[in-house]
Amino acid sequence: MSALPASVVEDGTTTAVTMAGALNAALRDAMEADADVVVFGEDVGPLGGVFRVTDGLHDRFGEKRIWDSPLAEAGIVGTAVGMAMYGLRPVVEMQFDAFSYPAFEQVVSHVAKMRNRTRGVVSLPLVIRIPYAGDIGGVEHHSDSSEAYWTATPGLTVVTPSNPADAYSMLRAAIASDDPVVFMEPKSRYWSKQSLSLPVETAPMDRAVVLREGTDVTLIAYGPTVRTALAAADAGAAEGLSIEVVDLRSLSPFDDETVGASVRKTGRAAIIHEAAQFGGYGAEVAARVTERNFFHLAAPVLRIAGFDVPYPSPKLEEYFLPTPERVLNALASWEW
Amino acid sequence: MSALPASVVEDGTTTAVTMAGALNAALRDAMEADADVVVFGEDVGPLGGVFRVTDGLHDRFGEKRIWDSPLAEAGIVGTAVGMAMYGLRPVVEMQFDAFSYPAFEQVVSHVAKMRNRTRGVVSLPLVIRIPYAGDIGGVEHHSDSSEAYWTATPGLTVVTPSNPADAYSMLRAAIASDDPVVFMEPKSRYWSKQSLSLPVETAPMDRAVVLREGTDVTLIAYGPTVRTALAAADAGAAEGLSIEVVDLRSLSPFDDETVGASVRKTGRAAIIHEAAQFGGYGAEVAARVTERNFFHLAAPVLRIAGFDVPYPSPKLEEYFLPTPERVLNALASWEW
Amino acid sequence: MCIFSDAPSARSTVSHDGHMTLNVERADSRTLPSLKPLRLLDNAGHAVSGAETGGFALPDLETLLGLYRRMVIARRFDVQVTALTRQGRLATFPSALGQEACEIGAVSALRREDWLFPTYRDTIALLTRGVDPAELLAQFRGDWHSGFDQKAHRCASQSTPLATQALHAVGLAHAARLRRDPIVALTFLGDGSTSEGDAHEAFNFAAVWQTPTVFVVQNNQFAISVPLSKQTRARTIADKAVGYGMPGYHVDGNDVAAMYAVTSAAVDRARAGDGPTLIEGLTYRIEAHTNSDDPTRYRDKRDVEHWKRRDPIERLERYLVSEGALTEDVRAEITAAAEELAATTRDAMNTEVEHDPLELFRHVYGTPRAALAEQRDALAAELAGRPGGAE
Amino acid sequence: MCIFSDAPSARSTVSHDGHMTLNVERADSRTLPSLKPLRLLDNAGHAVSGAETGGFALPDLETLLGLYRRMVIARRFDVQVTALTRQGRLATFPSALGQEACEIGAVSALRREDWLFPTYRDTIALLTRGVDPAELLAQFRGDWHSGFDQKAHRCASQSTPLATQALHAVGLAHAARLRRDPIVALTFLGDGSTSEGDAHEAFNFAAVWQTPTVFVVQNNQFAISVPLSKQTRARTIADKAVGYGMPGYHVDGNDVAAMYAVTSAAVDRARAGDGPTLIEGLTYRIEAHTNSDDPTRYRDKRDVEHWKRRDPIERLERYLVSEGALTEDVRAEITAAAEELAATTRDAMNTEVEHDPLELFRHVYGTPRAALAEQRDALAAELAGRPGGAE
Ligand SMILES: Cc1ncc(C[n+]2csc(CCOP(=O)(O)OP(=O)(O)O)c2C)c(N)n1
Ligand SMILES: Cc1ncc(C[n+]2csc(CCOP(=O)(O)OP(=O)(O)O)c2C)c(N)n1
Ligand SMILES: [Mg+2]
Ligand SMILES: [Mg+2]
Repeated sequence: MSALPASVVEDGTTTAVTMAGALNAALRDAMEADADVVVFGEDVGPLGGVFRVTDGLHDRFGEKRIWDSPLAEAGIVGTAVGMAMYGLRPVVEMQFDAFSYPAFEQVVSHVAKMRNRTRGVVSLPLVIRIPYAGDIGGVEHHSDSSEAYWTATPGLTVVTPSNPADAYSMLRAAIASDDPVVFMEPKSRYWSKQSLSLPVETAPMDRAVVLREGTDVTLIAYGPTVRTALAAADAGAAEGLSIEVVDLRSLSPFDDETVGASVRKTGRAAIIHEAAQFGGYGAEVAARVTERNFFHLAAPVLRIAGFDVPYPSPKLEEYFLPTPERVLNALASWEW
Repeated sequence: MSALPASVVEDGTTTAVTMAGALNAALRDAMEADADVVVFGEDVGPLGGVFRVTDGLHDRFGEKRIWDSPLAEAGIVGTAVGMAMYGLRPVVEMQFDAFSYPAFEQVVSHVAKMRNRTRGVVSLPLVIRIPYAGDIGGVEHHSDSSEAYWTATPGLTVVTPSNPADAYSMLRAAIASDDPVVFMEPKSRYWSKQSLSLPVETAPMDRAVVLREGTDVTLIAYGPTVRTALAAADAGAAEGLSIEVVDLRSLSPFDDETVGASVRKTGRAAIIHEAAQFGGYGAEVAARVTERNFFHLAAPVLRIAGFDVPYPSPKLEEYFLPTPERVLNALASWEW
Repeated sequence: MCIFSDAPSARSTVSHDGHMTLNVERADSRTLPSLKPLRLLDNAGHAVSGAETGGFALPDLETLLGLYRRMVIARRFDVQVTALTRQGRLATFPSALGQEACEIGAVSALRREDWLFPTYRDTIALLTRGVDPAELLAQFRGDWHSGFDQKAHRCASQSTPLATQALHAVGLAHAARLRRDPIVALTFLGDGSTSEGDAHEAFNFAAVWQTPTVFVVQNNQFAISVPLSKQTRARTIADKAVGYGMPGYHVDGNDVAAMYAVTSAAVDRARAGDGPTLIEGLTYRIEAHTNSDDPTRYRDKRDVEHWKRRDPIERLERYLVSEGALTEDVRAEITAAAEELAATTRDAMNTEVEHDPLELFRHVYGTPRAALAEQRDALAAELAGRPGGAE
Repeated sequence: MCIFSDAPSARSTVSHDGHMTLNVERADSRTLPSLKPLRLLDNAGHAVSGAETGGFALPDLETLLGLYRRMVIARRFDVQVTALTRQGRLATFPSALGQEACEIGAVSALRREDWLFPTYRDTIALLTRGVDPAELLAQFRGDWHSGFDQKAHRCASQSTPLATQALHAVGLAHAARLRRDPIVALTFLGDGSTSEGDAHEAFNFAAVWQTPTVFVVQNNQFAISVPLSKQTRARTIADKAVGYGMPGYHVDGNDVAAMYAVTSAAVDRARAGDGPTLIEGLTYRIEAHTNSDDPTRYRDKRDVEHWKRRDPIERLERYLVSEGALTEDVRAEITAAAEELAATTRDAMNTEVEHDPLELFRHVYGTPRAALAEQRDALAAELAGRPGGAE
């Protein structure tokens, strides 16, 4: 796969768009384009969301298109299911990903299964936006990475952008999809900027992209850790290590083609994520990359992940989060 | 690790104990031994549970030790947390594992995190019994395998017996543990029998055991698929393939030592489970076995698992479930 | 196949005098439901008058005859399916024997364009909505998770995870309201299910959003083995409505006239934009929870006998006979229709349908997935007797 | 450190005449809470008489003075912490400014052996229970998830996942009851949190099991930006009690006398084995939701001004002054105590504590895990500047 267009490289100019801004624009444009798109959740109305992703939309579209629901996540997802059954395209927000857990049954037992249950008669064009991961100094329950729960659930599509251009393009694609999409937004990247002219269309929502080419190792990342991977690639380059960075973008489905091509080229792979390593999404990545490319691998696929402990309090998160140094240390642990 | 004692081999004699019976005996003996052990949930009282695991206990111990709660799983787990904080040792039942999902937030945000949150001051000696997996002709939502959700959650201990002796011994150990334990009971094995004299103490709860020795391949299984693995080993033996069968017993923690020793001996490994393959527990097994034993492996670790679809309706489950034949086919796909 | 051509009109038969109309003021005045369940016919089949009726009027004879016909046919069906299940033709079946008045009274208040969100228990309500028996029973025979076309029938599938469907009903009703479609969504819940968080959230969302939703709680006094007293300490389940600021009705669930009248009023109210209503039908589960349950473990046979003597069909029959509306001709026609349906059902359940194992992969996603296609191909290869397939 | 030595007696000050006693009969008679909040002191600081008091008696002057002292100190603390948070010393802080009557009135009704299950908002309630400020604020400074010894203080940690703690309170109360320990568990909830399924399940389990639990809903009229009208259509939150068959009280949450009296009665009732009570304290969140919130986006400043004029401390102060109980000496002592606490808090928050990164691994499990030890060793090695470590 080709790298993203130049516009996607961060440059910090004043015409820059933040990820929150790009998501906001995507919602606005989707609502403008299709009267069936409705947005609801906790504080998404007049406040514009605690991360300001829905800023200004209530003013623009009014209470019938975007509104504050009662404070109950199962209620939010459950009523969204009913709305989607009727043909609306609801986009709901879980305020933080630990607060999606009350909706777990609705997501797993209905959102994921409705289309299959009804033999394709009832599909649910529903987007569940989940701000996820840490590195924002959040207190307990504000920094979980819940992706492994969703990716282990057949029937869900799970995607996550790592930059504003993808945020815009992928959210539009998620809303346009007739399948339910869990749209995971890396909280720590909400304020990251990129010079961009909207609307923008990047690679298809279900494809990974090679963000940086390299020859020695394939470093697989997604969402918040893409930045870490790029930094590691920079630092690696300085040490003479040529790191190819793949941004997965789609966690389910997994883009075996793009990742496989890269791994077969480099012969080594590592995956970085914030969630705990044990049972984390990286296990699937390591397992399937190995299954499909075993005889091309010169070393086991490495997982550089959070420790197998609950996400720590703000003063300790720096020790928990994978850093570029930790990535390079891990790569150095291979026999080369 | 050594194989289980001979008594653990199924023999179908009349003095046999079923897994449901062994679990029942374990609860009875634990309640007898410790007045702090209380049991509650849906239909666990006079009915004795829909699988009869609590049969007779209400008569024996009365309403203050074992009772029917209102029908609400978050309520069951949430109140159990409070009871455990006070020093009781609650054992709660989720009627089927899809019905544990309403309790997801209580399990993930509290049960798993309480000890860590309170710096060890409040530990939760709590057992959540979850009948799981399929192969019982159950209609929708009655055959899920939810283990990947729990094993991806740091702070939980997750175990699953595959035979009556372990069922007894491990449930006693789970109740005795000061850590919260998700105790997963393979529904299809509830009626499997073993000649046994109770009480029985098998290997420690957190250890895997080699159930059958072999030299060509390590076949890793747990809960309901242990039977499949043993059948595959029988069939394999007939074809001249020597399969070593490891019963994991503990899913979290994972017994790296026992599994690693076996894999280093055979040089090949495969893992069987009923849950969908993508993001399933097998991914963790494959990833860590490979990480730790890469240069001993002659082939990639195989995953023989459910397809990446919702668990099917009764008439189709035979096509979904891993069979001994499917296991052998998969092993045959390796280059030998 | 819609087995009922003489569907009673969905228009309300309620007397709309000031006090009794279902309206916002009433909700806001926080009226407590009556402790004694509302009824229009007593157990002897006599029309009731006065306070006990809650101001609701007895539906006309034609409507009652239609309800009677539906109940008789539904019961015959229910008994037939239970028998087939005992013979092993179905994987499981939750009977609604004894609950016909709740099921049919409530669902008959809907128009064809309205939506129904049933539970596993409400097979006869779906039958009454016109779902074909074979398609209807596919779920319990184990052919597929749900066997009928939900959109065609405006019926959701029979929900297993308790109370979850109530939220879908609220969401769908809200969507319809946003589109200004004058339709209503009715959902059934069991007494036990009211303990679930989702029931609470559904009641609350509906009340806050004022969605056109009608909640019918069939209080059959048991959740599998657990009696109502272990489920709530409220005096009636309808009492819960107060906490949501919506009207609540405590109704004799074995009086189909009352169930029909109260539900019709609630449906009218919802359609008029005046928001949701909670209706409790007090009834009894005569059969076991499902065929795999053994109720002798937890309840007294004499209770069952007691409730059998309060049979909903017999009650209406007594009234119709006394009014001269149930002639032998009519009776014969109904019996014939019921027997015909039972025969059709027997035939359908005794006929194996073909199962395509590859359908496992067909409906999971609308957007095709390469990895799933690989698995499908692997299964196809396995079925064709070839080893491997993918990879 | 317990900063209050003059804890008011936890014994009830309620007048137990037939009508007003909290008892099961009352619950069973399904009495609706009064629409007008109960109060004992009006905003001008005058004692109220008649129906408005709901039959509760004004606590004696000594008790009121104790409550006043606690409120003044708590507010000084709250203001101090908000200031420290603005200076970046804390990661976040949810202020309870304006809610002192709810917080302190309720929690002062507890005995030392009773348990408190607070939310993130209820820092001053914990302070009042005697938790050391530095330990208390560890959570919001980001040192650890919870910083105090829960068992020693019989206070659970400040719960973030809304309404989840209410179930813990019910479970703990039930455990105590099973052990025949006469203790009570009180839990706070926000108005918004009553929409969560867990709130419903907690109310219901408590009522069915008749646990010694007191639910205090602080209705500060907002859930972050969402006003109460979007949270419930019930006339009062206390109305919800009816649906659970438990007594519910709608109380002026800015009247500490009323909050104390009603909660004391509920605590007594719970301790006597007569089950749970739901108390709604009607109040207002004067500050932003937390320091990172901007309330000008969703509410009118004039509303805030309106509520500032209904300040809970000033109200009691007026009464105490008019009764001659608040002398200059007493005032000076209270101010001094408040300033001392503020100074201690400032010092504590300006002093960095050491963090041991390896503590990450220490408390996750009681049973040691080899794989976790490997990760700990790897981090230790990394910190020591050595690459690798494990494997
Ligand atoms: C969330 C959930 N928990 C548990 C179950 C298991 N279960 C199936 S039916 C039932 C009892 C339901 O009782 P009630 O709501 O009164 O309905 P009824 O069966 O009496 O019609 C239970 C516990 C379930 N289906 N879903
Ligand atoms: C389960 C859950 N969902 C969402 C949140 C995010 N959140 C934190 S506070 C809050 C508002 C709570 O309002 P209320 O219950 O009225 O309490 P208050 O903050 O007013 O004291 C929200 C939505 C959460 N903490 N937990
Ligand atoms: Mg019932
Ligand atoms: Mg509030």
